[in-house]
Amino acid sequence: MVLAAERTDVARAKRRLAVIDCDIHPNLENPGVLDKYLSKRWQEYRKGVGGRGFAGSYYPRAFPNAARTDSHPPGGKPPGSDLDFMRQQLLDAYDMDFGVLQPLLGSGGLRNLEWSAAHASAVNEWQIENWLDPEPRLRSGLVVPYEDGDLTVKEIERRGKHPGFVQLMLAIRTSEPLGRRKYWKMYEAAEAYGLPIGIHFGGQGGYPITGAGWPSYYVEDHAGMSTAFQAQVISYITEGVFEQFPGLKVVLIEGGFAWLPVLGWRLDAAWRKLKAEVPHLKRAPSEYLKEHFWVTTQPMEEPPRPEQFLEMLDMGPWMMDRLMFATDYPHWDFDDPFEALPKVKLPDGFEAKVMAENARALYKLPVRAGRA
Amino acid sequence: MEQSTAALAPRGFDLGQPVIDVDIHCNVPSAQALFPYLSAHWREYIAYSAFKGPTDTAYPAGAPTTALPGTRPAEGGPPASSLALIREHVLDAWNVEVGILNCAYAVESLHNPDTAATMAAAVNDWMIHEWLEQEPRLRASIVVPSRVPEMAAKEIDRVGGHPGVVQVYLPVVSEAPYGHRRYWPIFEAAARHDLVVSLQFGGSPGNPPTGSGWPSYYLEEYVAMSQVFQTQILNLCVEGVFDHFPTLRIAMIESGWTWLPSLMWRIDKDWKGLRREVPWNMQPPSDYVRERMRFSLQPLDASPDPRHMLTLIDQLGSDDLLMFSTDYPHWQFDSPEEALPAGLSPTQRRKILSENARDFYRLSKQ
Amino acid sequence: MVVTLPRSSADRRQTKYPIIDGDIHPTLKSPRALDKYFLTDEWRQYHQSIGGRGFTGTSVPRTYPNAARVDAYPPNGGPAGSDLDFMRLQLLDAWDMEYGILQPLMGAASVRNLEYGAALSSAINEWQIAEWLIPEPRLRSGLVVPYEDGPMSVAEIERRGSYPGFVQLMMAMRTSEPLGRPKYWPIYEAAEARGLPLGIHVGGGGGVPTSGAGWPSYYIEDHTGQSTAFHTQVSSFIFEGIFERFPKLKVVLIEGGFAWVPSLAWRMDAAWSKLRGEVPKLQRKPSEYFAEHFWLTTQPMEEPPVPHQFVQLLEQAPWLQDKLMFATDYPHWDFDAPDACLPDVELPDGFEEKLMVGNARKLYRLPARIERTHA
Amino acid sequence: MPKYVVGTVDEIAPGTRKIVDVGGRSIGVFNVNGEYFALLNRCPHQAGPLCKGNVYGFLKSGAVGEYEYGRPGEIVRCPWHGWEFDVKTGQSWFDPVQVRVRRYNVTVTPGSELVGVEGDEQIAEGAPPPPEPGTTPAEVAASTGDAGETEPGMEGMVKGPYVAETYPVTVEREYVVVEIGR
Amino acid sequence: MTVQPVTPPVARGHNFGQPVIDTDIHCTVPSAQALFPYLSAHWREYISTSAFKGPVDTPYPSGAPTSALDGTRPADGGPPGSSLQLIREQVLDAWSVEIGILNCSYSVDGIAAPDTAAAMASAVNDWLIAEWLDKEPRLRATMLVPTRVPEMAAKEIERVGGHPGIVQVMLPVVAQALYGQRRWWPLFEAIERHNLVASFQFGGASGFPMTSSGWPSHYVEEYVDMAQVFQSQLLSIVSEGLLDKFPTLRLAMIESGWSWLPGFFWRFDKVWKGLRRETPWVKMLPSEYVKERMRFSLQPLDLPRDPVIVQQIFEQLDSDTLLMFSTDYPHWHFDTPEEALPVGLTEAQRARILYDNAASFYGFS
Repeated sequence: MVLAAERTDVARAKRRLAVIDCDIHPNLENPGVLDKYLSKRWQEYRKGVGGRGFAGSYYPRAFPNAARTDSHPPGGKPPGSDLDFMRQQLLDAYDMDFGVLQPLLGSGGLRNLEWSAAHASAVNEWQIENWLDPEPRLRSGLVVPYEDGDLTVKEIERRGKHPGFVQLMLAIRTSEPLGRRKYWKMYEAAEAYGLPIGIHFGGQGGYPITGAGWPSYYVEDHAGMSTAFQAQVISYITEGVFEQFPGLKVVLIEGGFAWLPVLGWRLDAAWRKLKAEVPHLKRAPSEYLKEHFWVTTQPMEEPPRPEQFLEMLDMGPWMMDRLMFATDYPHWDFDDPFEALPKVKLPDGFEAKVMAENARALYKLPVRAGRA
Repeated sequence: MEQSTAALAPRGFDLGQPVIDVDIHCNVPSAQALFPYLSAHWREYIAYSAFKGPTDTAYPAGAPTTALPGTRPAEGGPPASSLALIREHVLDAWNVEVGILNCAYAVESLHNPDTAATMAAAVNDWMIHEWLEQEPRLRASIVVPSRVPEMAAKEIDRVGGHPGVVQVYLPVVSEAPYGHRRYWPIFEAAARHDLVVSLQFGGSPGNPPTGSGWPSYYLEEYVAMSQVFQTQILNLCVEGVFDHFPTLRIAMIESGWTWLPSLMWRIDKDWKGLRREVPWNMQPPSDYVRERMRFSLQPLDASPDPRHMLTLIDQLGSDDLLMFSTDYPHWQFDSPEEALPAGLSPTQRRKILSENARDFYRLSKQ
Repeated sequence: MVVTLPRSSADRRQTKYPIIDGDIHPTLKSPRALDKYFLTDEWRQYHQSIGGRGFTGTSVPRTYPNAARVDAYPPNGGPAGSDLDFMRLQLLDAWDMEYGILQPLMGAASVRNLEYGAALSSAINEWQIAEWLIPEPRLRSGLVVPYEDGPMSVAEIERRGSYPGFVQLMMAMRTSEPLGRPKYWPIYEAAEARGLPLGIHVGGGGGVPTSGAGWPSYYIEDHTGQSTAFHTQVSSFIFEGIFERFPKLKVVLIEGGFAWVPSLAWRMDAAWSKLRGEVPKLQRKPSEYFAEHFWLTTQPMEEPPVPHQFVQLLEQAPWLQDKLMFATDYPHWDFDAPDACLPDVELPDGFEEKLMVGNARKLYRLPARIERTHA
Repeated sequence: MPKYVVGTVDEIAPGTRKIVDVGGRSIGVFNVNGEYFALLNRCPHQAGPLCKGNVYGFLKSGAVGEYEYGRPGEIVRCPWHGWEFDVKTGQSWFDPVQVRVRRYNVTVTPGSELVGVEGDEQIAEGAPPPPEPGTTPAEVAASTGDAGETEPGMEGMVKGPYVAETYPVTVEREYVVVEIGR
Repeated sequence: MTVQPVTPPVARGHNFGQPVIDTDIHCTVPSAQALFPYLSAHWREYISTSAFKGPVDTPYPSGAPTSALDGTRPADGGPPGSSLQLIREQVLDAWSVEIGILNCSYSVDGIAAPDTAAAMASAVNDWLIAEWLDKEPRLRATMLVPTRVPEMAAKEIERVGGHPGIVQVMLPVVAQALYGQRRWWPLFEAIERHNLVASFQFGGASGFPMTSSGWPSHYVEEYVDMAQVFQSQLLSIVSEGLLDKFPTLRLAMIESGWSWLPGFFWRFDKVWKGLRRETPWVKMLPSEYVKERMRFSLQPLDLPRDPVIVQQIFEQLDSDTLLMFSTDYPHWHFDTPEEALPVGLTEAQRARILYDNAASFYGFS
């Protein structure tokens, strides 16, 4: 606690740049909390059979709830479950303009799709009542049962207009590549509502989590996640999603970004030879990549030599306008807004854009009173 | 789809020195070609049953990437099934000192373990008799029944001692990541014969080629293959394979490599925080990559800006990692000049063209 | 290699009843034989270049090429099942059949490029009409649909579903998701609206291992396991509440056997009696939906070691008598002969006729005995 | 014991077979490395045309992964259902005692012994009618009581102008003769 | 309409007038802490500080009516099946059990990290020995093994397989590969060497779907589908020649159901006649292998209470030795104890099922 306080003063003295945190994880005090937002039938269901996910895909996190060990609120509640403590440790400590929530409660990975939909609705109601209404600095992703198009559209129609929701919330590991048609109803609705598709680290779709089966360790699950992101980007582009839905925007959350420029090259190289297979693509794949994808920064890329970070930006200059800062609070791989960026002279305007302005523009967030 | 490659033809290029080509594909023309190397039972099985060899391929016959025009032998048969053409198009045309044959015969797609082992053995004997013994410049990767590692190890022991055999062929898409202890018998056998183990583009174990199921298009599958290589590298680094087999060397063939720096940044960062889970990893994973792994040059997946390629080679943190490859008969570059990144230093050039491969495969100076 | 005298006595055989064969497999004369039936050049070119990318690593070699009887190859060449005249000689005429229902097995729905799958389905259906249904009035068939995509399947049903030669939809049993899952509902809605039963044939492949414990090694496991794989689909149809949502939907299980029917019904009822709180959509016992909505073809015929156990089976699920439909699976190696496949035992009155012809006539609304086209 | 000439020796080359209709039966005559064998062209399972199946080697296995392959061409596998039968004995692989296909003795006879005597009528009537369709394996097995024994070659054979079905016989050639047991 | 979930009846026993052998009693690890005495310092620390508190997957959702009879939850609040006291009262005494076999479905197969899986399996086995077997002479136990790495599983069998109370090895029927396949040989070699029974049991967390068409939506489907997984395993075991490779190996199918066996026999035997060339080491009818070397726990019956049908099934099984009595405590399969047995059994069948079959199969004297 004390530490955070000190840090804040130092910080304030240190800079005036606005901060928007694009990846904050709120948590339930206990599973029962959701009952309030569930019908009788689903309350029974939760206590009864409950969620059946995809057995055997569990990689235990290195820490309970994958949380920073200093993030447990007083009183024994789980990390991220206490708004006041979150204000103190995060929002106030870094004097944030806004924070975007990402509740990781697995709604989308439930095999019973109706239960998945009921669960998602409950989580959204819980977000509104416990986070969005009490704390004006918070925004969030609308949780949807993304494995079913119709149910997803229903949820978007039900709550998609609530001002607190600035994007949809999906997980990166799905049952089919996200460009496949089964997800198109969702994109149609998202485009119509002007909601970006936020896709966060994690999830389960019932397949081994890699193209080569099941790895053994959490470190593989965690570091390997960036490959899951790459596969989804490839799918989005080659399946022609952006020709179908030109207004669609995708936010990749917690997947890293150093791989983006080179993936663009590989896509282009292959497309030059195989374009006849995908006549629906009107432009080079990297064009779609630059236009339709936003990326959060955490876990920050940490090359052995800081200037290599600049080399990476040189390979993908367009990332200047696409990177959005995130802390991943309260998770163990948290990025500190004041310490995370590499200690090197960054391009002019880069910091301001990454720390807040890219997100402000994408999510249409107001400029906070009292800021230039 | 043909017209897009019409302008192309297999052309070589004198790079001013003999080169070592670590990725030349050779293809089995038909199951009958293997009959001399199969027992009566298996010949009968192939003659009467629906089985005529693996049906899966990582290289669809009709896809432009699969074959440059002009690589199909006059006598028929698939591209890269004729030694004469490979001499003409590759060995002579590129002034190749040593060329390594990779035969993508998908035995891992065969669920019957004996069929897989038998076909693998036949392909290996075929390569030895009809390629290695006919052409001194050639070396070969042996095919093994990777679904049953013990049987794969047996096959390595059977032919691994042949002087022309320099490496073991494992398809990169596998049932489980190769670092799993289940696969250790393969690495043990490879180490025993001082063979390089290679992970190569493709693989049909039955599970999907991505972490989120089956993509719709070959283009997707093709591009996504580099994620599978990343998975395998990550897995091999953390499962302790390199610590357990101190002399083991692993080559990534047709993997691409421009993504490697970003992968190394990511693994090293995670290793710092999570290494307690894999305590046998005493050094940053990227050290294993630099010390024990090498990458074939093609495909370059190059940036339109040549500077970036030099930057990336610099970011690899070593000049030893890349090995020249034509990837014949696949279509990777439009003109031979593009086979090599521009602006390499003379040392880098020499290392990539021959020295890295020579050291890695323990090839003596010819 | 085989020297045959003209018209050997083995070629024509007598049967007690007219016969409707519920499972006949026509095949292409050559891989290129389908090209001209593609509706657009774009897809014809795709078909000729990259073609179908299925789920690699999932195939199991059959014990014979095309799983065919080695005596079923047309004398004038071409694969088994590719020549209508020879099919007449060896099957339709040999047993003097009333009707035969075609099941083209070309994996149109097991390709990953769904649009190509749809184009392929249309081509196969056009090929069926032009080369089989029009030339031979005794033949009927299943409308091939790209069932892994609802809207595209509906489009194909709307395009060709009312052609009189198509008496059901043709789907395969191994799918990407259990068939009761919502992604398939649009198909059921359209099928119910047009009164087309769903014909679900063994085979297919949805990219998941063919057992709950991964991939088997041998064809014998794959082949035998096919019948157990039907159990999953039946319980999915029932527990997902499909028949509450589509009360007139009919499902035909083709080539899956039927000895498993009673025990599955018992198991579903037992489980449901305790877990029904999870599936409130169900208004009745699972076994009642089973009895009402499912038909099954007989081939491969059940062969209990003691013939009268076959009768016990019919006692354990009496409704089977109205739901079993005879099939040969011609020209496949596990062909059932109409006059020799039933167990040598006293069968319930009228059962054999229902089995051979009656049940199929009713389900597919086929008029009794049409005039033979040629002697 | 009626005998039927079914062809000339060179007409059924080693590794081939000929399917003939004699005495109201369809019979397959196989040449295995110069030796001739005849089986009823009717599988005891579902009466499939057994003799139209592929011929294979005899396949055993001592242990998992071992394939002991021998006697190439001596196993015929029914084209329907793949049951295996020994061409020489008619015995099935999976149940040699209970499940067998009827076999017939075959002899090779010089034309000289076949020419010039009366009596083909009695041959025709010597043949029992083919089994009813739907006969069970057990019944067929029972009806092949004599399957094992070999009748001494020419015994009981009546010399005559020997014309079986389609075969005009000449002195110069050798003929394959099938003996239909009662 | 909403259907009210069914509530299970109270656990009650029944005296059959003779001692019985119960081949399926579930005992449950109350918490990871309960295993601390059997874990090394490293693993205790890992569990205390990481998110790992034991496997998260279970074949028996705690809230599902099938998972627990009424009154089986111990007073101390632990999960049903976690108290020796209750198991004595509600099973051993209530059913006059002479020998009862404990099955602990602790999903170590759902743990991807091989060393974690092995450590947890060992801990559970030591816990079973110290806190159950050593305290109650009527009990025997099924040991756990880290199945994802067969060599490590074999090691664990070496370690505790010799204990007199350990009679069989737990193999979840849903697995990463079919158990007939050669990768498992080291495991079965060890099982055979220690003269243990290999038991396939309901459930499993392999990471692969439990059906051939992917993941079903409901637990009730998963529950019904489980019977097909058993059938797939039987196909594999016989076809791969596992029983020829290990001539004294015995297999128990626990909670598999068995009324599907006759139809399964018919199909498998029929196909073998035509396809046996592909697996030439299979030397007799598949059903004969099953009858010789495999046994099935009685519950769930999945059978109508109709004596005619019951006798038909027995006739079709062509064997009185296949079935072994089980209560499947604390799971709910029958409403009244009388329904624990099929109706209309002959005296001989009854005695065999209640006692003799298990006694001779497990070699209880």
